[in-house]
Amino acid sequence: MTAVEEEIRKTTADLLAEGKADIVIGFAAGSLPMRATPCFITEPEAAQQLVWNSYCLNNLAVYLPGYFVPAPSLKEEKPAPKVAIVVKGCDGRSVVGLIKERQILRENLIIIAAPCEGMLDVDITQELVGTNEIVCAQEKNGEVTITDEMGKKTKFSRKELLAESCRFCKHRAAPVYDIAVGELPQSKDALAPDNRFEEFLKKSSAERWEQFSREISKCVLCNACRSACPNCYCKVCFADQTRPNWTGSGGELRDVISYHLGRMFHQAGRCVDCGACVRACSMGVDLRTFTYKLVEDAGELFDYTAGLDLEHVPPLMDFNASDSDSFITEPE
Amino acid sequence: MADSKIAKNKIPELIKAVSADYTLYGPKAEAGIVALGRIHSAEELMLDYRNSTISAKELFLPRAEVVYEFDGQKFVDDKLPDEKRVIFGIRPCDCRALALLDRNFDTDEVKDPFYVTRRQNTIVVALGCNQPLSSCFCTAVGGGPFGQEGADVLMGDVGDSLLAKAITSKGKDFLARYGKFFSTAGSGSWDKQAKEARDKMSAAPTLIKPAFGGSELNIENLKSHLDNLFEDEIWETISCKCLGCGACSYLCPVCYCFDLVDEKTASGIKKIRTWDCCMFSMFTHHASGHNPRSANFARLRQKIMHKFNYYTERYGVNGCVGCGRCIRSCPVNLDIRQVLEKIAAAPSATKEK
Amino acid sequence: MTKENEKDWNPRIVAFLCNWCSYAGADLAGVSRMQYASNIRIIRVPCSGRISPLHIISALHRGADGVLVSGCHPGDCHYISGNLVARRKFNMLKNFLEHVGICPERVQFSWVSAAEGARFAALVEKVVEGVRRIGPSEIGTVAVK
Amino acid sequence: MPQKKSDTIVKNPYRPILTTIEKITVENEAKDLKTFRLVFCSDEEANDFHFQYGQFAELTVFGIGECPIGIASSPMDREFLEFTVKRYPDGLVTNALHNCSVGTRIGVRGPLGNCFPMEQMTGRNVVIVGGGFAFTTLRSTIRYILHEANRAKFGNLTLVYGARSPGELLYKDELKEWEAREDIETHITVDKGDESWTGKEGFVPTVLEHVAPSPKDAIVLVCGPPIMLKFTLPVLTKLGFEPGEIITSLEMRMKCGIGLCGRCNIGSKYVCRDGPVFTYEQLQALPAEM
Repeated sequence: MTAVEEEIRKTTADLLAEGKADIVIGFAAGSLPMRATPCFITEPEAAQQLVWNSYCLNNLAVYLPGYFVPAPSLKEEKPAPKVAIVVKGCDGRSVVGLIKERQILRENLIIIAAPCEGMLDVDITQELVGTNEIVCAQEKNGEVTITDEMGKKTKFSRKELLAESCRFCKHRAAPVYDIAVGELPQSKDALAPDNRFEEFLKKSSAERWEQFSREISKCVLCNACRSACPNCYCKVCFADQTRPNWTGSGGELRDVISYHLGRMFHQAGRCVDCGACVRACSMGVDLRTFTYKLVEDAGELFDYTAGLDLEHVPPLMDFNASDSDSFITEPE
Repeated sequence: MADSKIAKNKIPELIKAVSADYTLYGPKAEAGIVALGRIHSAEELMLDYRNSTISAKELFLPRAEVVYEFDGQKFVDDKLPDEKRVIFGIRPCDCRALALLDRNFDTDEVKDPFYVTRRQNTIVVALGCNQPLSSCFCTAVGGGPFGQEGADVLMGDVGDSLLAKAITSKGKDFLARYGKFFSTAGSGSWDKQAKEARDKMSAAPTLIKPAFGGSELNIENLKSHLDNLFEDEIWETISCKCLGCGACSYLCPVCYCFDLVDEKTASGIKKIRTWDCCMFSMFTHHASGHNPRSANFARLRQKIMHKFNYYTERYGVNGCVGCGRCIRSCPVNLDIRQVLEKIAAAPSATKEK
Repeated sequence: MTKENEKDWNPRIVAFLCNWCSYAGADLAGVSRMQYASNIRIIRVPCSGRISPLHIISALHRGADGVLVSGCHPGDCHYISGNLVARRKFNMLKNFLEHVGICPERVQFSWVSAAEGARFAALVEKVVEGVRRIGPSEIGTVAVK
Repeated sequence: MPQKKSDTIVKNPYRPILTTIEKITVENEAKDLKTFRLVFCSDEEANDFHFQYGQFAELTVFGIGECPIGIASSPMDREFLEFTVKRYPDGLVTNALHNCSVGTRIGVRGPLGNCFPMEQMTGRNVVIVGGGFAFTTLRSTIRYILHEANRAKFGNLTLVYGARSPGELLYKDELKEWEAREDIETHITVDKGDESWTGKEGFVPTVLEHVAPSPKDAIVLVCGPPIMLKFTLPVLTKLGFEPGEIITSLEMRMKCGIGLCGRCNIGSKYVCRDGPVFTYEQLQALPAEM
């Protein structure tokens, strides 16, 4: 057990024992190698289940709105619970976004910021390892030793196994928090960026469309991307509406494309690039190449990075008389 | 009956011959996803796959299919699928799933003509699992890595060749028809192979022991446990981390729930059957706004109950084949084996009603 | 769409026009007997701020080959700032659609006032010409898997 | 269970038969309840369509969708089918149906589900308790029993029917007709009357308790909103009706209507195939998920 893990457990146990929090959301050990799983602690003794390792990939902020929206069947008014949540940089930024969008109550939240050096992605690792299943991963000094089911050990540098969104991440520490455990990373340098996004930008319009529609054609409409995204808290998603029916029955590729265009664009100016949607996808649809454009544009057009502070108004909730008109078609 | 054997270097010829008579489907990798897709040549066929990302149910219950068309005045003739197919190399868990689906779609009272026709027109050639994954648990739910249920032919990989035995008369005809590619090998070592695979499976979970508290998953009394648990608070505990997406259901080879929707076309309308999922909040949403399963825990309960209680009650067998896809695909690592274990251990599970 | 019938092809373009400026501009173009391409199907909306990105995506999904959105000039909005809020949305949407490979000519945005009948006619000509050049909609013609 | 392999392919169970709207009756003051009289487009299909009271059908508004609606006409009405449909603001199909005019093509898939227990009812007294617009299949039953060819097969027929206000009562002309008849004891009540209302006022359970039909050799059919059922069932129990003699009909979101699509289950029972008619005894054994 690492020192950070110990501190998280102690903090959790204290918060619950002192009645400062009703529930603490963190991670527990997963049932599969290189996985951790979200965990909900309500008793101080149960804090021992919590872990903090390189597999805490889920964006836990996704669970928060549920605590502040009463379930439709609950008629009686209950006071909103005090929720503590263990966050990485991306979760923390999502939390900030949700506060700004008034989905959760800041005063009912205890944000526990934990250090993140980028999380490791089991699917990326498995692909590097080959067909033999990973059974164990051990990490030491930026090196990861993977043991497969045949007992074969392979060494990787940590950077090789990073989840895609983690490679680009420049905000690994939560910007707003109440308690910090361990030493939060200060560096704003991306860990292992590659130029895949730039490569995509170089493609022609037709090539981009070809790649986009090919990616989307893998989608089976299980909605995992939507469910894993903290920003997808709409009570009824546009894709589920029947009057009007925005996206058709889902029977044709154009239906699926419309769904994804609509869902992705709804993240405009809100997406924190946590990669939850991409990792949730069982069919390996690469959504990030497309959502990343929204992150870039929010920065370039409106000088806005989602979830960094509680003050700045998200770009699409605001306007300025001097905003650019450059995209406007002039008839002459 | 003596088993047949085909040398692996003969497979391309077999594929060619079968392709001339049937539309051939088999495991192939495309854009990082392994699925049972159209096979045009032996190079595409990926027989050393572990299991397909998406299950074989797609081939019998497509994600979307037109069940009728109407031009405003009359119905356009219903087209039943007429493709004669061979699925080559499907895993025994997915085969067994077909046998489970038959119980819903091919009953005495109701038959789904689209499903039934596809089943009739398809020869299922299964390939036993020499190397089950650690997330596989077919043996715990009544199947096995060399299970035969739902298959017409079962094959086993024995290094440089594939053993094959006919399970059904359809399978017998298949092996007879392509007999020239097979040699008669006497009796194969099926039992030994199956045992080895099973041993591997029971060994595999030791690597992830925390999931099972050191013992193998036992679902013997699950149905009666679940009878007692409908009102239990266990569902709220279990469903805490569930995101309510449909990944588990859509990848499950047995989950068959569907929706029927109308779509306007240039010349009329078509009725389309699409996959649906009990985990979606709109699934049971009434027009009046009432929803009998408005909370996420109720939907997860429905999913578990449907598979391990209602299915068992209606059809005498639980609706899970242990392929492990739901475990591998769950974005939050909500492991169904752990769920079943918690159910088995719930204090009120064994109380007298 | 095959090459042979390309020349017979007439693009269908959905135009979302705000009630106070652009629709009146279109009206003026009409009563002034200005000629412009008849490929436009106008949907009148209260304000360009009313237009959700979903309207635009849905129009393409349902078979439109092009979409034109037009509102009052910035500063002239009947509701003071509807078009300014919309502008940010439109800017990001246009960039995003281009990013995924939808031709820039497919979805266009403009400002037309009630007095600018000629501007409206010229705008329509330009949009229709642009859509004609790039051909049928990507979404509408995407191959079924 | 042994598996049955089908040898022959049956007809497409998803394909409706064609009917045309012949008549639309607005039933209530709020105008959100309309009765649609549908006539078959083909004689052959008309002759083949046999149903029992209590069954339902899936109505298709082509291009919009399908919804399950109880059959309100009597099995004795061979020339047409009637369906009374409530329009819900969020209901895709019910809205579309309400916007239909006479002459519109409507698809009908059915009859579906089970029916009120005919054998159990034959030769016995029948008590019918209805509330609001959940009166449609009960009306079918009453029309069937009152038909001259059938009336002798049943004992006394007692009806307790209530609605929120006089304007919300369904089938007003028929109610008047029944009140005038000798072979049906009719008790109509409204929660709150208006100036012109001269009938009973009060909730259905209260009126039922007052009417106090005897449970002896009797069976009771009760349909109404959940709140009415909640208060009516204890009254029936108090009056001495056995749970097996109390019959009700459920509704649930449905798609296929034939037990395949996995949507409308309560426990292991599909409302579309095993229901919609259940006895109170059966309901008590099902999980509370309605």
